Amino acid sequence: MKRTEPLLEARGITKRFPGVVALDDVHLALGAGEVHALVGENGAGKSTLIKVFTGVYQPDGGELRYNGAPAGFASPLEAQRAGISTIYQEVNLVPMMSVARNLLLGREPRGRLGVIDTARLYGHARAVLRGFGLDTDVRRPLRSLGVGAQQMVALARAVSVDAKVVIMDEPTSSLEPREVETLFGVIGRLRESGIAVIYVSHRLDELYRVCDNVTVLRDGRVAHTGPLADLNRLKLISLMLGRDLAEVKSGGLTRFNRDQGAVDGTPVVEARGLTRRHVLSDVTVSVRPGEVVGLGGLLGAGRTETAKAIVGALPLDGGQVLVAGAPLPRGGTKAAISAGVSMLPEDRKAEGIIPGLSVRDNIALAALPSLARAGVVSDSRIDRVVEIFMRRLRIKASSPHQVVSELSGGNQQKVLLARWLAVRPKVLLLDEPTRGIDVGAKAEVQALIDELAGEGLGVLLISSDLEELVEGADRILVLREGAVVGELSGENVTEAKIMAAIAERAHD
Amino acid sequence: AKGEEPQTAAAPSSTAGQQVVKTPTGTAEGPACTLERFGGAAFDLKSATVGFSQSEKEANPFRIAETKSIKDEAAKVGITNLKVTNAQSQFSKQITDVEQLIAQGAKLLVIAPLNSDGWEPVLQQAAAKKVPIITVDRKINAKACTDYLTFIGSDFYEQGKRAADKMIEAVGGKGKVAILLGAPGNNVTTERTNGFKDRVKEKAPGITISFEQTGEFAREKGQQVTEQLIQSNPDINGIYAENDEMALGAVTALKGAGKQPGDIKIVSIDGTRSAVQAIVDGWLHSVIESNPRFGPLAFETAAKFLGGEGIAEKVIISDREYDQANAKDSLGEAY
Amino acid sequence: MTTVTRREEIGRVLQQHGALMVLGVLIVVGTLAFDSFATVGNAASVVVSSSFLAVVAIGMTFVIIGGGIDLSVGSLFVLGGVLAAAGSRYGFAAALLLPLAVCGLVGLVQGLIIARTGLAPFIVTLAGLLGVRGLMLAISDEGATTYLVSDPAFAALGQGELLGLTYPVYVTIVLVLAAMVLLQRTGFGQNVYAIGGNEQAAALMGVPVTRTKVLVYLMSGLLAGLAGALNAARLSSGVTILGIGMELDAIAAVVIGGTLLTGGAGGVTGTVAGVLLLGVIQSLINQVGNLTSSFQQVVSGAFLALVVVAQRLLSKAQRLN
Amino acid sequence: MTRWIRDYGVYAAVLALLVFNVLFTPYFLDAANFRTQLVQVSPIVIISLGMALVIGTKGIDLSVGSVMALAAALTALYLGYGAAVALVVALIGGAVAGAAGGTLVAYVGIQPIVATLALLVGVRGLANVLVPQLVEFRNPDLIALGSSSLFGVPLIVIIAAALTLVVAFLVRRTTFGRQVVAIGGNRAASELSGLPVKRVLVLVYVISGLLAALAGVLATARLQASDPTSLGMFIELSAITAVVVGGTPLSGGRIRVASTVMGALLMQLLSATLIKHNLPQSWTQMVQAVIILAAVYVTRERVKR
Ligand SMILES: Nc1ncnc2c1ncn2[C@@H]1O[C@H](COP(=O)(O)OP(=O)(O)OP(=O)(O)O)[C@@H](O)[C@H]1O
Ligand SMILES: Nc1ncnc2c1ncn2[C@@H]1O[C@H](COP(=O)(O)OP(=O)(O)OP(=O)(O)O)[C@@H](O)[C@H]1O
Ligand SMILES: [Mg+2]
Ligand SMILES: [Mg+2]
Repeated sequence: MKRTEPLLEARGITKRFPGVVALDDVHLALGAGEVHALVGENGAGKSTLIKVFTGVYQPDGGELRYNGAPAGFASPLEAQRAGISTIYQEVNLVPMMSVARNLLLGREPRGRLGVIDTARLYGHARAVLRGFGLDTDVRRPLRSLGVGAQQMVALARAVSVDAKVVIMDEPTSSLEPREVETLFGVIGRLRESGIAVIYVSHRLDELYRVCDNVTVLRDGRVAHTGPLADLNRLKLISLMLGRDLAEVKSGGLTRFNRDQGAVDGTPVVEARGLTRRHVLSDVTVSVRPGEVVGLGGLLGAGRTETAKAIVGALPLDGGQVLVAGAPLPRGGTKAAISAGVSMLPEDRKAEGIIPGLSVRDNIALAALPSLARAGVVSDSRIDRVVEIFMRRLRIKASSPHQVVSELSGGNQQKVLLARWLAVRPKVLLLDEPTRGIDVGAKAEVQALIDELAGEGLGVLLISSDLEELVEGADRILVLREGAVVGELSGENVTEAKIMAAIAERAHD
Repeated sequence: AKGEEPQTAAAPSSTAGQQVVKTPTGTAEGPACTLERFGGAAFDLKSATVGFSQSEKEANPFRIAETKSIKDEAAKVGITNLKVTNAQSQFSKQITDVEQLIAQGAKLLVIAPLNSDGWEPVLQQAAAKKVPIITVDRKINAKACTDYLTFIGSDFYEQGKRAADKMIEAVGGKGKVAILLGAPGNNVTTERTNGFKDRVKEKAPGITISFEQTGEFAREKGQQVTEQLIQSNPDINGIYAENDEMALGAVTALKGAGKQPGDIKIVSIDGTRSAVQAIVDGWLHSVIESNPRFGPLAFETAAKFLGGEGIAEKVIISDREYDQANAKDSLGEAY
Repeated sequence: MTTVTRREEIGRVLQQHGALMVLGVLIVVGTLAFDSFATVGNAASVVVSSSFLAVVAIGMTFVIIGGGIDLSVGSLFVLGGVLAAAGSRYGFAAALLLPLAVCGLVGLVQGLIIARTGLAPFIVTLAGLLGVRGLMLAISDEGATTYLVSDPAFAALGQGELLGLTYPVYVTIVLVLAAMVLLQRTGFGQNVYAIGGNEQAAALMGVPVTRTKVLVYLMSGLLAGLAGALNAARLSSGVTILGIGMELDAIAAVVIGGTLLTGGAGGVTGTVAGVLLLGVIQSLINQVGNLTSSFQQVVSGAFLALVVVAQRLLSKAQRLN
Repeated sequence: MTRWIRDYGVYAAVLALLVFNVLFTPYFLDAANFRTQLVQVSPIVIISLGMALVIGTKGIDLSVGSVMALAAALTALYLGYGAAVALVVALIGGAVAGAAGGTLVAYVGIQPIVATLALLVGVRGLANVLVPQLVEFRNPDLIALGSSSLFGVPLIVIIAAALTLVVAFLVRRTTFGRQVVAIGGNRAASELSGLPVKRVLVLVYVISGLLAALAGVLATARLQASDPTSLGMFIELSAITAVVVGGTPLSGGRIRVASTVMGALLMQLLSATLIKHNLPQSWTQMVQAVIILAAVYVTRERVKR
């Protein structure tokens, strides 16, 4: 399968941003028909390297070679025309345009007079998407699809052009297992037809299933490159973290370390009969102090909605939320927050960070009222809080005053966690807290959840990562189509039982 | 009318401010226009739909008096169906307004045009239906008696010239004078400027016009520009304001700068009550009137025309002037 | 799921065709209330006078769908008229091409500045609004000179009639149809929606963002210049006091027509309905005939607010249910 | 260096213009001249402060000029009860207009530019309905407000300066200020973070209305006449220009108060320079266009590549 001449090659690429060297002398060679894993911690430089390949950024040093000749792409368009297509970490499509127009933007089928032939446009789009297991009305605006389906559209778009290289930056982070299988099928077909794939993911299982070679980035430098089969998982993790094998081993794969089932007491938050037409039907959840309650289910099962409903960010047709026995007034998250119920949103970019503000201001945002006297903020108090959390969560930023949008995804996530911890909640609803963050940060976040629960915080954990759910939660509710279809606790908290709970009802 | 000599004496003040024709109907201004020549049919003014198109909001004394005069006179004459539109200073809107008046079946149009040019579509439609148009206060650049019936109003160029005469008198024929221009692009601005400049050049070469900036016919802008002016040109002797509002703004500016009445001579055009009062108070030197009370003359002209009489292509009214000598007595007639 | 879709669909229809419905209601009300409203002459005057704003608003629609805004159109409209009248001394071609060339150039430059430097369209075209009017004043001797259209063929372009409607109306209809095809059925149109919907994503999807933006502003400039030229032909002169505040009318028409100011959604048909709606409101106010001028403004403002609020509430209610 | 230009470019431009005037404009160094410039710029400064807050939330307020007119009208109507009453009523009028705009934006969800456009048209109409034509007055208190000085500094200038400090304090040191900026930066995130988003938005438009009304009263006091027809025409564009030239991005999420004042000063000095040098209107407008472009260009947010 290996060819002598690499198809796409980075030679000594360097890319600097103010205050950081994002890429430092990076070499990477990619042959036709090769699936190449690109791994590394948050902020290691993976996304930056990809953006250099695709002409979003221009390198400050080094050389790109493509098809055996030096190459440089001034824009994503040029890269795309040359046959390099990309699926970015965040879904990057146009939400208000229809599915079909998104899929085929730039290569719509033309009819007479060079005018777009809409009938063929829709027909073609339908056919392409069916190949990706997506059967949907292609005339609807893209935003009406779930995140997973959107990601599939992005994928279909990237793959269905005449690409020689397909780059995937965390394509599975919002896909459900069935969709992941479809994706792997697609990757297999790409490999067979001699297309090269760069595959970025934090999910190690996936890497071992589909990748031939691996390049490990650490702090912008190549820490290792070679066949993936030569590395076992522990070795790979230690390379990414830059830590000893033994150290990694003692830590286990997730950092959860709970004596499950040890909590009781009265629930600190209790949601009863949450109902919203077409979204939630009669969902009842309660969380006790020190308890981690997991919410399981497939994508679109209504987990995010449950969390949003609890904090008052989703209008309800029925149901009630009680905090320490008292009903929470509806209409806005403020009441929930001051009652001690906070939610870390799932969509970091759209609902989490305030991109133009500093790390400091982002952390202090929700806690402002408590950090102010008569509406006048106290800088020293803010500084103290910010410092504590930046240290505790090991947020990697050049200073508290760095603009948050310049941070890597994982660090942004930590900033958001810090924002919520700073309001001293009694219950924290975490929606996919470790999505898109690297092993190291993931372990840190998991350990933190443990620690917080240990201190008496109630946690509602939403995660598509079954392992994380099983190891982290004391009790798990399984949702399907907006309704609770099962509850597991104690011995029963296993991946197999969760799957069974989802599956049983699914085939009713 | 540019060649005409200015009125030397003020119009008689016994008319309670009503307009007085300077060029009487049917004289000196070419062949008179008769219903026969125009080609229309006579109709009863009282029962006909009559359209009046006002150009600017009735927010300054001139427009208020103008619209009121038309409406009052229409009522007096017994016109039951008067339709009034207001273009809110948008020329495109005025064209549409008049078109719609025609569409609504107006038999006679009285128009206070926002602009002299650009009436082609209206004139065509009016001609097709033989609707006579009387334009008041501003001219329309077209052919009288074919495109429209007649123009009743002042001669702005003439007003500029008369203002210049007053200014020459005020500063003694020499010195530095500033002009507060009206809104740019406006015919009135152009003509009042040209009349003033031409006259100064002709009569008083000792006067230099050292400053001309637009005050957009508004009081606040007049004040602001004057404030800048007296800072950078402290030796200025006179200010010619192309309307009363700017002149009064200039007065406020002068007061604010600690000047005394008469330190800087101000001449303006319009003849609003406040301006005439300012003459009495000594702040303005003189004001050339631009009389807005077109109602009586407009409907009188229309009645004559429908009655078969000949109408001149221009009915230039005789504007008075106010100065120290007559201001106090004329206050009641100013609008 | 199907119910969700139908509701969404209803919301979308209300958002996009609300103007048309209100227009229908107003026409019915006007017809019932005033004898002289639903006459051929009145309808023709509304249509003819709306056609110039419509041409300008087509360009504005593209700009706004593309996520921008163009405040310079009013100034370009008056400049186009002055240039056309001035150019008519050198014949028909000059009368038409001179305004198109100059206004197109202004649009192009604005587009280049916006696309290349990332400066906010609002402020760039605000500078355009000032600068272009200055240019117009410079050409017309501070507004003292009004050029008259001296080429009869060019004047005929603005005044000639077919079936009771002047040629500019037909030009507008052709432009509207062309714009619809351009938006829905060409790659350029798709690119406009894409950059307005999510500029970053569009860039990553290979949309030529810079070129599309430049083209959009170029188009807006050209259309404003063309509208000005046609209007000059109609008026037989390059009137210098036109176009003040026209950008706001155009924006209002586009918004009333259901195009989102945030970009990415909307269309030309709505805009045409919006333009006609503004025209009909004016006509109704004229029919009443005795509203004081200040009161007319209150009515216009209230009506504008009413239309957008109604549109917003209807589409929101549909979405939330 | 580029960052320095971005942050202080507008100061440098003001300085450059001052130097030019000192060299080439006669009598420019007179104290009275500085007083004139400061007095003239004060209403725009006051309005720009409100506009900066609105723009910080990613909004825009086109209604400020009409609110000035409304304030002028109310002042004229209530002056009979004394200047203080008139001032209060005018401010209430401004606040109500602001609240109307804020409600349309925050609760109904109308885009700010459209909501305030409707107000731009309607509120001026209302002002004209209330007071159809210019009204002169002789109330000594109100005239004093417009023309008296404290230690040689005109009262109007002192008020503008004080308000600048207040707004700067509001933006930098208060929860409200932080919330304004956060909402402009990411409204959804602010909502989820428990910020009273709608209330803050309404408040911002109310403040803008209040400041515009105050500016209207001051301008009226200075003019010694209430002129709802032409007062404040197109001032929204000057205010927006001042804010943007001062480096506050129209995309929201950032507010620069001191630079906004500098932006207003820059535009004032520019127009004064052009007037004093007696340039024709055509030149004035073209030069202004170029300077605005140049100023926003140097103070722009740079896109990284
Ligand atoms: N536009 C930018 N401006 C400044 N710094 C940046 C920018 N983009 C990335 N960086 C910095 O460059 C480094 C590499 O970031 P990059 O996004 O490539 O990481 P990553 O490996 O993709 O991380 P993740 O797994 O979290 O997505 C980080 O330190 C980040 O803060
Ligand atoms: N294409 C769609 N059309 C209409 N409604 C949808 C669509 N996709 C999802 N929904 C609605 O949104 C609800 C929740 O979707 P969402 O994907 O956020 O759920 P989730 O369980 O939070 O999943 P996850 O947290 O893994 O993203 C679904 O129950 C469904 O009713
Ligand atoms: Mg990344
Ligand atoms: Mg979810």
